[in-house]
Amino acid sequence: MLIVRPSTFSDLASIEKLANHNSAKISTLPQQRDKLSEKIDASIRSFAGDESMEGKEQFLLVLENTDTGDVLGTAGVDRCAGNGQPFYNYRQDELIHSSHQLHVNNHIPVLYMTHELTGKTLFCSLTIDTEYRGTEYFELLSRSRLLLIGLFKERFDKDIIIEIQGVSDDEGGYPFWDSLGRHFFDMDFATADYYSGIKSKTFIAELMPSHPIYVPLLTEAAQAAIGTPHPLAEKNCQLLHREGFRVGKHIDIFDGGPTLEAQVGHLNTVKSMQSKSVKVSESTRGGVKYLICNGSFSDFRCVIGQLTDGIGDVIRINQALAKDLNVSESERITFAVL
Amino acid sequence: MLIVRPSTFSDLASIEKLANHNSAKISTLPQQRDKLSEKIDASIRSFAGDESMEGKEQFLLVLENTDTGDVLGTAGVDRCAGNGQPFYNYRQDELIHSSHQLHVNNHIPVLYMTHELTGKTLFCSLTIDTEYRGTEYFELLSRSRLLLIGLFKERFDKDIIIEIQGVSDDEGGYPFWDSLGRHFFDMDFATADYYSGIKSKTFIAELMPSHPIYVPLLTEAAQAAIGTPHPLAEKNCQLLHREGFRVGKHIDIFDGGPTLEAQVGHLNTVKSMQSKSVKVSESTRGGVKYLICNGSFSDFRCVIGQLTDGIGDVIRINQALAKDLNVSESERITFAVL
Amino acid sequence: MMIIRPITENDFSDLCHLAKNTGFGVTSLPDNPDLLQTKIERAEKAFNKKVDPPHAKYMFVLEDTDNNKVVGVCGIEAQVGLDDVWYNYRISTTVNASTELGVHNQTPTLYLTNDLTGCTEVCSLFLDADYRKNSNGLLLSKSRFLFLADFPEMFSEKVFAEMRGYSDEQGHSPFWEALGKKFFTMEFSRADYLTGIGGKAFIAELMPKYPIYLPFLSKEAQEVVGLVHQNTEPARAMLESEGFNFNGFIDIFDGGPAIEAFVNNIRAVRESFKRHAQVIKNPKESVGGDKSLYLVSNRSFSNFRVALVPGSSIRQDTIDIPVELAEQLQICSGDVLRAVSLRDVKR
Amino acid sequence: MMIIRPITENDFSDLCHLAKNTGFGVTSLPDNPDLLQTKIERAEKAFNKKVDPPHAKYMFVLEDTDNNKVVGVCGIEAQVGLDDVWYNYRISTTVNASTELGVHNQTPTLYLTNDLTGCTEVCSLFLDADYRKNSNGLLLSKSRFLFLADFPEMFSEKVFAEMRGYSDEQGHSPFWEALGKKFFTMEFSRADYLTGIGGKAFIAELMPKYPIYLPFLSKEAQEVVGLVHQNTEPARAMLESEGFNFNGFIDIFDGGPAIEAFVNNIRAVRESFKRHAQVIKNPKESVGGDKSLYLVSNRSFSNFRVALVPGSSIRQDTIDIPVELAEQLQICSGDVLRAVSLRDVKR
Repeated sequence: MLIVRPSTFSDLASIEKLANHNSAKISTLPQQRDKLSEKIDASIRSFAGDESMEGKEQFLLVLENTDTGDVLGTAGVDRCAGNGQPFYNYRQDELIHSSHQLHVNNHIPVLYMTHELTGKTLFCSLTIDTEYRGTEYFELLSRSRLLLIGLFKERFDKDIIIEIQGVSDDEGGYPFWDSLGRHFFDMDFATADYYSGIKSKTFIAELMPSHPIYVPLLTEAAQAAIGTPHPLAEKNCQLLHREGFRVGKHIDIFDGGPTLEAQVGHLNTVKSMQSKSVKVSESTRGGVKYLICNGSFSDFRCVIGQLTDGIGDVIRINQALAKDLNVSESERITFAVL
Repeated sequence: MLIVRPSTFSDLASIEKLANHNSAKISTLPQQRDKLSEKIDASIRSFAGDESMEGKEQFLLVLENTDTGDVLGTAGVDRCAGNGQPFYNYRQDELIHSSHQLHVNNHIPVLYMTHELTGKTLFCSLTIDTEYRGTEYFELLSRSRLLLIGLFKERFDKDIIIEIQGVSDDEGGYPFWDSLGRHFFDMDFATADYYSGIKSKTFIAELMPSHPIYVPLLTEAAQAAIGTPHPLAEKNCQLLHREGFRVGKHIDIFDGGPTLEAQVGHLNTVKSMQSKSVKVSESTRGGVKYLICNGSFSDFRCVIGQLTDGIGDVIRINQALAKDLNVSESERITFAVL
Repeated sequence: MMIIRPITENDFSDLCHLAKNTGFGVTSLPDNPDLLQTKIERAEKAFNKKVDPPHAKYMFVLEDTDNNKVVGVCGIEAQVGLDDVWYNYRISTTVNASTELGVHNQTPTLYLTNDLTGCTEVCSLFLDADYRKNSNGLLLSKSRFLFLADFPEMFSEKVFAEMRGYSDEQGHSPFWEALGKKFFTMEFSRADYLTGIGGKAFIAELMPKYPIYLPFLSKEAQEVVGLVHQNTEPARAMLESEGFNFNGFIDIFDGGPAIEAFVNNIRAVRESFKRHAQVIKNPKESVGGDKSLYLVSNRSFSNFRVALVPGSSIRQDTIDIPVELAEQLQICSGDVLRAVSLRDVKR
Repeated sequence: MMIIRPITENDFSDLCHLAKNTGFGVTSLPDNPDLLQTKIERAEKAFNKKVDPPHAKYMFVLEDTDNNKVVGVCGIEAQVGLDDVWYNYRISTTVNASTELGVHNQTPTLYLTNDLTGCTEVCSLFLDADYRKNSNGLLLSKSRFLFLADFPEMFSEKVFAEMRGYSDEQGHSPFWEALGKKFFTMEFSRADYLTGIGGKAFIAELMPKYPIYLPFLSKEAQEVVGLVHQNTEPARAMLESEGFNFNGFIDIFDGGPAIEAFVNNIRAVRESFKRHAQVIKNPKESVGGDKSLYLVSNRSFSNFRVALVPGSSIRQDTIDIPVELAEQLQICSGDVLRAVSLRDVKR
């Protein structure tokens, strides 16, 4: 059985393995053990409501195979993008250069460094074992965050953002970085990314030049990378678009990848999810597949299960599901169609 | 009887008188006869669907006393802010200046010159005879634009903006201008405003400096003027807020006055207005006061009248009202509660 | 005899003839009679103090008095950018540093500025090809420094010269290709032409206003920033020998340098001295040749004259001036002249 | 006898004594023994070529050899901003012009730049009050120009000096009040102190990065831009007489000017000459007094020495050096010295 639950320290080794797998390079999950350990610690304190995290909670969910105890994926939610520091992006904008005498109105795309997304709720650190990429468990992992946020709206910002990884070239170079950031750091993307991981992204952003960047002066490849998702991120993009996320004006300062934005209340999972009282029963069979979670915050659980939804406030689930969700008779579960 | 209708050349003298009345100084209505004449001409061509105005129509409605033929007020709608040129504002934004060593995160408000509101539909040129300021006819005049836009949505942008006049001091100086624009033009507000009228606001804006303005460096009075409406504009602001307009991030580059924004579909008048088929009848008396307009674009008419609304698709109006609205039996009228 | 004097309306046809021969890339002397006529009129007004001094545009000619022919021309603009808007890019340095990351990067950054506004420009130098010998070029160019030395109150304390930037044999400017062209679709030659007829300011409306980080330009463009066209190398060397320095200002189109000096640092100004004229009948033969030549000016504003004399003419208290030259300089014995060695003797 | 030489560790206690007497506002010589010790060590490494030349920070002392006492100090930093980030505001000009409106406005605009990065700084000048006479101040300050003339390859082609900006009798800086203070709540004296101990770069994190239009500052602040503190007036006049000019760079805190020169334009560099030493037993009495004094250097890098000699010592082919002075300069007859008149004789 695969379930989503808050991460614990015993997941550290498994998560580290995931984080250092090749395809995880496009995730914002850090790769250093001490950084991962810090992240788990922050998540534990956040789920526990520890004061030290107040207002800048960082939640990390894991996808666990309960039969083996293996962690197969992670999905994070930062209450507050930037985690108390400014959260930087480039905002795509344009300037009009007019010459009335020449009857010319040139629209020049420019990138402004901005921190206006600071404080919005950020989805991050999504990674999953390669074997499970194409399965429904990827959707379970990614969308479990929507149930968490939908259930506990008051704990999150009303705006959700996600930074989608940008494109790299065949040699693993990042054309956007190579044409922009690299000039100011004299280091390749991987090195900058490494420092971003061990220091902070804010730290790097503050070293970037403060004047707007004229897009026409970037290389063709860099211009093409602006707002373009990495092929490995396309599946997740698709899922997020289906949920109601939309591409905004902001892009990542490193790789030029797009930022998706949505209001919590406009998300399909949030709009369609229902909560009902549990009746544990052995006689459930078949039904429609749902994402189902319990009603607990600190002991949040989310799984895929089949339900036959009726009209009343009570829903039948079987013993196994009740156990996975850690719910008893007449406690409430929340569910949305898979 | 007071009606709102498209302006014609025969209104020119009356409008000029209005435009040069003291309290009209806070309107965006030009004061020069030739500019007014141009504006009326543009409006006539716009209402007539003349190709020369396509995509940048400029409509000018007048409030007429049909008994005397006097024009008592004007209200304009530009299809496309900027009328084909860039439409400039300052956008209020902020920068974070951080020193990690000093543990300081200073939020510094700044103003960026922007033309991002270009192309939205702009309400402008609202002015009314002083005697009628406090009456329901002010509301008739201002809101008649909402009926026009609500009826002919496809002819306008889905976003509506209004620039509200900013504050002046007791000597008629404009503290925002005096602390900002004046440094670069060496002329007082009135002179700049005059040039803005005879040339264009875009023309002036393009002469303004291109770098962001740090708000803390402006005078106290100028800082206080940012986003503050002129007292004479407060009544209109109140009405617009009630309609669902909201203060946005943009302010006027001259006087620092706020810009109100709304989507057409979110405006109360637009949401609540109904269209019904007319039954002309002498037996109508009393009822609730409504803003009522006919269904014609090129011969738009809007008045205040009393109606008794029923369930069906037919509504009774008396002969006088039918005449004022220029509608006959079984034509449609549109109405919204006053 | 070669003499420098203010231009007059009588020089119009000679000037038109000169302008025909300037060739591509010399925008300061356009082959356009109407414009040239205007330039002469403006210069005459300037010498007659009929314009406000900061707005004055002086123009001098080099005349071969043996055949009354104008063979060269040069100008001084008292203060640029007062009637239009004067643009340059200024190369600035942006430093990104983090000891923690071991990063300390200097990024050259171009700022669009009007900073030379109000400075004096030496400009419009052109010499007939047949006369490019016998120090005529130096006489023509450096005579202006004596004018600056004589009338500093009429000029800014800073003076500069714009140098034509690098372009390849086809006339392509890599700087233009990498920057200007991306912001408005126009060939360099057209931009250059519009500049020549005074349209620089309005072209600049289309140029980017925010700073440009130089590494965003092509390698070729980066390499030619501040480089002069090879035909302009000698002019640059001459001005540098007089104390002009490149201080970061370049042309917004071709990236050519504007080199500058404070007037009081220009060698020919600094080392110039005043001495009484002694008009003589039979001058000795000059010794020492070109190396020991001196510029002498008559220190007149409206009738400014400069000529070359041999070093042997320079006496302890006087300067020997042959009768014929005195006539050309419009001076008598006892008049105070200004003189300076044509070349920096120390170099 | 007064002599300039490199600082050594033996000068530590004299230096500490000097630093105690500098008073408020002289941040370059902080009254902090640890920092002074570091400065001496760094200087010794520089003179012994144990640091990469661009990173060298030289420090010279003026010694009264009669009592073996160090009475003055001055420094040269080979290239600033290589180890930290060097900030200045640069005064630029923004022109708004419209012939149609009759508007042609020049707005001074401050750009935060790192433009002096890589330039040579002359700095840290301090002279004991008892010795502010007999041209000691000029000897101390100008000796550095001979070092620059002798070893130009160790320095940038541009050199500058930062001048303390205007503050009133209470130590308030109007420039700071109008600008810096609005961006972080800190008194000027604290900002000044943090600067002195090397914190300038990180304070600058809080300063505005976009250009500042000068008219947005108070009238008082606008008026003191580029002004020096009255105690610094003589230093400014001295440097200007050597060819330094204010070229728009000011301090980001107090608005004081950085004045600059190209090394080859500095009078004491330009006019300096090399000549053989002639060590003599019985020097004639000096005639002409202070006015005719000359600086002479021994042209040694690690053992650099400079002293003053009377103009009468300067011969056609040699320079007369009395035996005692030769010993202090560590030279013998026939060694090539560099000399230059202490003052610009033309001025």
